[in-house]
Amino acid sequence: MGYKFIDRIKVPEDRFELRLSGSGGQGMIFAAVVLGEAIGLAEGKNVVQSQSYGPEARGGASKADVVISANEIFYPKAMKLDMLLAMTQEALDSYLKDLKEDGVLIVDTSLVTDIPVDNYYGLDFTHLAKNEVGHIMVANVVALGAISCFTGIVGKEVLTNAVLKRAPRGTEDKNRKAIDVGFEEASKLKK
Amino acid sequence: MTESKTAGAPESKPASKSKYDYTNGPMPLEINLSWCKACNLCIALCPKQVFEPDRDGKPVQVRPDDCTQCTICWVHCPDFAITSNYK
Amino acid sequence: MANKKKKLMQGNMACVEGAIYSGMQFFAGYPITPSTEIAEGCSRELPKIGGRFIQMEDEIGSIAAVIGASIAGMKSFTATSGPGYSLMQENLGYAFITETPLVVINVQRGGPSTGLPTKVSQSDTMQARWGPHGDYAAIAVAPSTVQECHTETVRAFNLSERFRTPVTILLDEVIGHSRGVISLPEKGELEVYNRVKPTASPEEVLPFEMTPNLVSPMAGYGEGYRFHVTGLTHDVHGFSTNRSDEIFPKLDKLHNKILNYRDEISKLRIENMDDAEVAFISYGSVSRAALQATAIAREAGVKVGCIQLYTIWPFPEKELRQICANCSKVIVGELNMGQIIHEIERVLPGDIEIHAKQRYDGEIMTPMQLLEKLEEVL
Amino acid sequence: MATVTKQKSDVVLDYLRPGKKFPSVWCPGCGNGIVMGALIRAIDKLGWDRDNIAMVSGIGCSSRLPIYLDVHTLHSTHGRALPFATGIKFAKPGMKVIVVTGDGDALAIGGNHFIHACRRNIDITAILINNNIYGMTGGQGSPTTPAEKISTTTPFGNVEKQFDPCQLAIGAGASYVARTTVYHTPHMEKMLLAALEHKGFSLVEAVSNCHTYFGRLNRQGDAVAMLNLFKENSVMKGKASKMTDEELKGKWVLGTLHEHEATEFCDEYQKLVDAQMSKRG
Repeated sequence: MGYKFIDRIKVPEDRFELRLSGSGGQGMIFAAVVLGEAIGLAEGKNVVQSQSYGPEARGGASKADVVISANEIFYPKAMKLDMLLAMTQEALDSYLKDLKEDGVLIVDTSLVTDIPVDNYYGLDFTHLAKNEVGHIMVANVVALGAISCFTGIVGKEVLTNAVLKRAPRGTEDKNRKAIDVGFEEASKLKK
Repeated sequence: MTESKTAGAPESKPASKSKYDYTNGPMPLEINLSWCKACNLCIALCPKQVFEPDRDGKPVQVRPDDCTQCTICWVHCPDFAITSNYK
Repeated sequence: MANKKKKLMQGNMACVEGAIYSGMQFFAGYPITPSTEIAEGCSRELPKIGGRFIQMEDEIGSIAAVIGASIAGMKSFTATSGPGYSLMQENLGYAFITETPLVVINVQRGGPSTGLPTKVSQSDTMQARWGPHGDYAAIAVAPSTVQECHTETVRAFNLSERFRTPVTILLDEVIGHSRGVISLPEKGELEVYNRVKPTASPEEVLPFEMTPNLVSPMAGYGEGYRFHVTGLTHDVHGFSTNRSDEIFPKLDKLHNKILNYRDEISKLRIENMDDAEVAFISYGSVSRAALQATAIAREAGVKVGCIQLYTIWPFPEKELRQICANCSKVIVGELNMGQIIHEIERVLPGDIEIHAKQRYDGEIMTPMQLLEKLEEVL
Repeated sequence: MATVTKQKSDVVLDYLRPGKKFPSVWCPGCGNGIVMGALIRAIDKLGWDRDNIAMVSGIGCSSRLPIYLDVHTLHSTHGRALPFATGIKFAKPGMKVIVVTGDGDALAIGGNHFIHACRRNIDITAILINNNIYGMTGGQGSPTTPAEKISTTTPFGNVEKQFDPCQLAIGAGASYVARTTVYHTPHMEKMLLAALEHKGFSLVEAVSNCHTYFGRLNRQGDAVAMLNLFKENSVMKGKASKMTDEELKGKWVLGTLHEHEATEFCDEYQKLVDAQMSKRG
């Protein structure tokens, strides 16, 4: 019969897909869960958060996806990313191909040096965390602040509350600061 | 309780020196022949040789007078076929 | 906006919440990827509600303890994955023949053997039907979202209690590990079924009596009804038997108490089937890809529909025949080398073309793969 | 009539399950019945409510024991009696849970469960009837078949070493361990009574006779001959402590071999539950 339709299909427009990628230990899954919680609970949207498990979760490339929609989310994983955060060169090399042409690319410039596209946001999350907040561990939270600013998918206040809900007691100030730093630095770059 | 039967009287009647009168009362032990599997434990372990086997190998109280109610027969009976008549 | 009852949680944890909602009070298990979060969740939550969690020495002991606890009177369950599910099969058979209600969650991963511990699969579908040796009828259900992990766990407990039988929940790694927003139902919102207990005096009660619906009332240990439980084929008293006139009724009972009620056990999701010429048939995580593919293809004007199986066993044959009556083709998507497709081949009439889209590399089926298959068969 | 102290010879009959056919399935002279009698008399002495007793067994000759008793009984799968019993005890800690098992059931296929039940110190009494062979399947070698002995799977003599169930239990953490034999029936009753009263995991190894297979294959004679062997080759613990290893070779050391106080699993878990629940208010 030969009924062809693949060339006419469109990626569903009601979905916003983002991926946080880096190496195991950088807190990508934590960041994705916080993002999912902020968007799913406070913003009242449907959210599915997933991650890749496997040997690569221990030291190798690590990725965590968040799919957001106002409608029922059928497919739980990302199909074509609206946003990619790459905290390592390896992560960028692996996942850049999954990003939409007009998707938002955010990279940590302290660890990612070879960026084959022109249209991206580069912030030195690792150094910002170390120098501005005082702890390298919160680089992922600094990145969350930047994501809030670049994408507008989640408000800064909502995000801060979600981080504080999940973060260990006693780290509230550091985390609040981390989001502020990320958001401010991002707003300087935002086009 | 299952009905128990006492084995038939031994060939040689107890002598007149009997401490007990069995003509109207029970033998020292009740033996449930329908549960007995003729394993020979009671016969062999009785320190007073109270029992002898019948044709099927099941115990018959041939020397009831000698029974001291020591309990060895019925604590070793794997089939709960022996109970004591003494209270 | 913010809703108190809403939470972001993993599918595995939603199963724990569903079990607790059902009145489950006992979990015995052994850690195994990708089901371990269920054991961890139970170890955290059960003490708070006066329930009991025990980490056993292996999966064999886990299912044994679950059966013991259920016979003692507690709603009980365990969770595992492929290798552990294999180890449980003998005692699962024991639960079938002794008619012990319990729930086993199998978060499927790639196999055989150790296989792909962190990767998704649906290759235990047949094992959930035929795992233990011997003859019996089995119930298995398959959720596909975090919310469904909750509702299907409640349903699984209800079915196990109602039919006095073990029930398997077939999760897969993607469903177990994905997080989603779940709205936790209030008490009373979902039906919770508790096993029927005997009311007659202990002298009159036969622990495995033949009732009209073939389910015998079940007392817990210590409730005045002293009965015997054995894995030997037994009579209505629970004592082992070798008599034909007692063996036939016992095995017929194990079958018919479930198969007589298959209409009530069946559950399917049907999307866009009214005018569909082609139907996707799938379950678990593949259903999510199939629903997505259906939505995308419909946008492009393709008359395609989607059938999702929530009840895998007993197989919903009558329902599928009805729903597919006007289709000319179906595409069966599975994360295995072909399991449920054989059931579909068995039940659908011969004039319906049956196509398979199978994936068994440990990755989830994508909507694009299904769409490509759809274009190929059109 | 003579006045004799009341002999509870018929107390056993009172505990037998109505409707269950007798005699039992066991061979004539099998020690399983002797253990069953002693166990019932011990339970009767404790005066336990029989609605509060669960007896669990696995597979094998000894595992047929619970079915004859008018208590809650569970005849489970091969080797798994202890985890089944663990489920019952943990779900209903108020119940008295007794496991009846054999050397093959507890130490071969169920070996892992055995050591972990000991380790947990869950309040279960396990009675391990050790006849050194698989009886139900027809006389194959078991983990307690002594070296050089004959079974249908060691036709030229056993080349393996044997387990000592008591030492195994002690090593694994059981808090009461005793050994007795079917010859020493009053002693057995005493050991069972102590084990049942003990809080925590208790093991009683009851050395028993399988004259049908072990006795016949190893020319040890009938039930009577085997019981006499137990009599001749047993040494009470007190006396054994003064004997050399050489003198103790091939002997059964009887008595309470080990006892220590330790926290019990269900109790400890209940404390945890109480703490968590009070935290919730």
